[in-house]
Amino acid sequence: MTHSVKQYIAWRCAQELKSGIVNLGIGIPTLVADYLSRGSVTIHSENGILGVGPEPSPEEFDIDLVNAGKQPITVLPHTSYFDSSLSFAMMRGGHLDATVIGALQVSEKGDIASWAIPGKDILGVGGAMDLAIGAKRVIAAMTHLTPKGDPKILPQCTYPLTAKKRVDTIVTEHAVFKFYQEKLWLVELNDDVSFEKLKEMTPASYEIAKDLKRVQGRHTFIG
Amino acid sequence: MTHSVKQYIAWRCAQELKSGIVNLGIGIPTLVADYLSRGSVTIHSENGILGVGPEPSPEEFDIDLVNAGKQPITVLPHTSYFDSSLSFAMMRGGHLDATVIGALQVSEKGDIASWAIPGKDILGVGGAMDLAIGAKRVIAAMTHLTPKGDPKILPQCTYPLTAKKRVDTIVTEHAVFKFYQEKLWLVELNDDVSFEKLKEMTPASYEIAKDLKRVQGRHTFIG
Amino acid sequence: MNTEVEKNIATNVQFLSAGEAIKKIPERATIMVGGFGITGIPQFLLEALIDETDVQDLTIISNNINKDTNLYPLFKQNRIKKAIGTYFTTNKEVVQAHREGRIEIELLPQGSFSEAIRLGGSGIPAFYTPTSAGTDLAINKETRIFNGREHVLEYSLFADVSLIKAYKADKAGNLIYRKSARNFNPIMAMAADLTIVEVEEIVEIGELNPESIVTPFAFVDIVVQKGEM
Amino acid sequence: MNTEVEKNIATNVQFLSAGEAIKKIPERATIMVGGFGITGIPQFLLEALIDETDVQDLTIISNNINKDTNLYPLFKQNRIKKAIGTYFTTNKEVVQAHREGRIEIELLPQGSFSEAIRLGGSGIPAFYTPTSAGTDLAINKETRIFNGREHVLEYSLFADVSLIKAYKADKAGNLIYRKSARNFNPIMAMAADLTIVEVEEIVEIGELNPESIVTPFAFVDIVVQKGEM
Repeated sequence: MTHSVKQYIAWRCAQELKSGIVNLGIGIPTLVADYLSRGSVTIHSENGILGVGPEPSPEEFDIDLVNAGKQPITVLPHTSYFDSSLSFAMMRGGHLDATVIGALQVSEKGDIASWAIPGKDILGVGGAMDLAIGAKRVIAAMTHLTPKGDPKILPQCTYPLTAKKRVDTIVTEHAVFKFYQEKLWLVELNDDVSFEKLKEMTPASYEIAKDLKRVQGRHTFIG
Repeated sequence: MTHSVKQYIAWRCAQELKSGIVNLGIGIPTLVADYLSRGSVTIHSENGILGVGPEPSPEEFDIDLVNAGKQPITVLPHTSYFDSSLSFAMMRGGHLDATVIGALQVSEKGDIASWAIPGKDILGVGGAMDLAIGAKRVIAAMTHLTPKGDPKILPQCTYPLTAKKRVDTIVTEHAVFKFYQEKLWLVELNDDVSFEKLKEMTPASYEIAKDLKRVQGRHTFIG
Repeated sequence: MNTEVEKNIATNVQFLSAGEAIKKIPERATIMVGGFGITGIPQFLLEALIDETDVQDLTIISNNINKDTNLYPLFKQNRIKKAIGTYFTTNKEVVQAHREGRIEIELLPQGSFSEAIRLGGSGIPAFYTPTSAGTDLAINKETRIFNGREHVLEYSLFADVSLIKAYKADKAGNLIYRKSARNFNPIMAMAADLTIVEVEEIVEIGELNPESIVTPFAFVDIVVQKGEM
Repeated sequence: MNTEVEKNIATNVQFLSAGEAIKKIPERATIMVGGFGITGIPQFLLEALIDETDVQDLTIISNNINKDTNLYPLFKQNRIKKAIGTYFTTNKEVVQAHREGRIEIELLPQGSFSEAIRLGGSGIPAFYTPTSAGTDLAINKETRIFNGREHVLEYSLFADVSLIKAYKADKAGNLIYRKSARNFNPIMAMAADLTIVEVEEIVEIGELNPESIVTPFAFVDIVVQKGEM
């Protein structure tokens, strides 16, 4: 996966986020911050921060100030700190407008698999399940295919689930899908792939939105 | 009930409290504060204060500063404020050393009835049940008999219960009882009543402690 | 640092007059009202609710209905269909109304009440508590033994609207409270679809200490400056 | 006002050296350890635990076992029998030890983990959460439908000892934290029979703002000044 694919997906996710509070997962979602208007969108970090600022310069670095990915951060003038239980209350209680999570698979029912691989040790989950359960909108950010070329948008997930029926939007480097009335809809397709090619890469059942957008994709994106 | 009976009971309860955190219920327990060493005993109020100080002078009165009885108070230099859920977490989670509650009845099993009277509307409970459930020590403060002369320390409560098997100590104007190994023990008897008289006023089964104290009672108490 | 961002901070919290805010309350709403006795009551919002709206058949979730608060005229106007709280005996008229079937009352121990609110705002629908086990307040409630002790299943509380009182809000919507006026306000802020806050003072972003903010703006929808009807 | 009282304030919180404090930890204890990654970890108390005691067969309740913290040597010395947390995959040796049956691991979603701790400290033994319903982490757990949605019954957590990190304590034992080093520390302070706190600084009573105290001293047993072994 090239750098610009990741960055394109992150940028495209950011277009979904114009205001409100968002939590960004680990992986591609972390990059979303670079494309957000961080004044009008506030970033929540599940270790207990509302109002995450940009990366610190080396002299600003503070060991007591990290995000959920354990990376050093800065804060903003409207930032607040709280304990982990309040942080997850905020999340699970539906007080976050959106989350962007990296996904391994998404099913046509909106199920998401993002935290474990069959046959591997199941020893880490972090906040992924609470995010997927609690945020008002769950945006799954992922490459359209695995590095081996296997599809990820499937009739049903074959990997262990993170949450059932919770995905609202899927963003890949080729397309954007949304869930609406219990169905998956293709709402945007980059001009680098044809409808046939997309169908081939996407075994899930989906409908094509009436107002489908065809857009210039990442080959024109300056990341 | 004369003023000095109430005050004697309150004073005697205070003798049980040498350090730690205590919550004082409404009625006689409120008076306990007057006899506590308020430096070494900290008073918790369930509306969200740890460290209640004495009554304010009129010029100190602050509408935002009341105790659980909705009376104006002052605070001390080690006081903290918190919301009601944390306040009851503190209580129910066993973080208070003691509570003094007014009781209508206490049974020989340690059940307490303090909040409702049979046949009357059951429309108010406040924090009484959480206090009785949560405090490490529950001290029941009450007159030995009702105004009509009925006993209050009974084989079993006839009034609606506040909590089962939670009373640790009973303090009346005549005697002090403690629960120990699932039995009720008379540990202190004022010299104004005989053993026979006490038995008559106390239908509950109780044992007499080996180290029973006979004390000069309230007739020598300067309240 | 971050000066570009700092200039442009904007949250979805709205700053409205009491009249504008209160008109968002629907008919037959379930409303949480902060405060304990007369302390920390959103008196100004309640006044607007009484004077500026006709909403009826309200369910009020509040510790009690004190005669010296604006919950009392709301009650007197028969606009409260049901009250959920912990202590209604001090107001004899409420007791009388209950006896005559004019108001429904659901009584909870104060600790169960406050935890039901906090967990309602936290996405947890039910929990087991030892409080009230074996008492009349547990009649018709499910019980279960944990650690050898009987516990009662309590359902969490969540409202259409919370009316709360805070001391200061910053222009992002973060809140701090004052002394024991904090009481139920921060947890009720969490537990409603629409949280409307009455504040003494609105300050600039950056004026509140980030370590001391009690209610982060994520829990707040509308801030009303007290006095702005 | 109150000057007589003010001079004589004394709580049951003890102020000890790390060595004295840590010797109170019994064999086979269940220990909560605050911190997230390397932030807010009670490094100094853990160092004392490693150097000054021989306690074995510990159950550690902590978010993860980070290689750059003193939980790691404790793990390397095979003194951790079981770990309860949310994220152990980043430490390959822990994964390997688990595979070889040298360490038992109980994995919880981070929100269930943090609420289980807070409620454990609040006298609530169990609660229902929507998180993990229908996933592998709910296998063998009781489920129940609330509001048309499946929920999982989670049991609260309570430990023999909590080792936490705060920024400042006053001489009564009240605590404040610093920035995101707060994380699990305040809730773990609530959830143990014995709570030992490591602080950067001990200040006089009255120096902390009563509105900003995060952990009231009711939750604290022992305060250790960092550096005092």
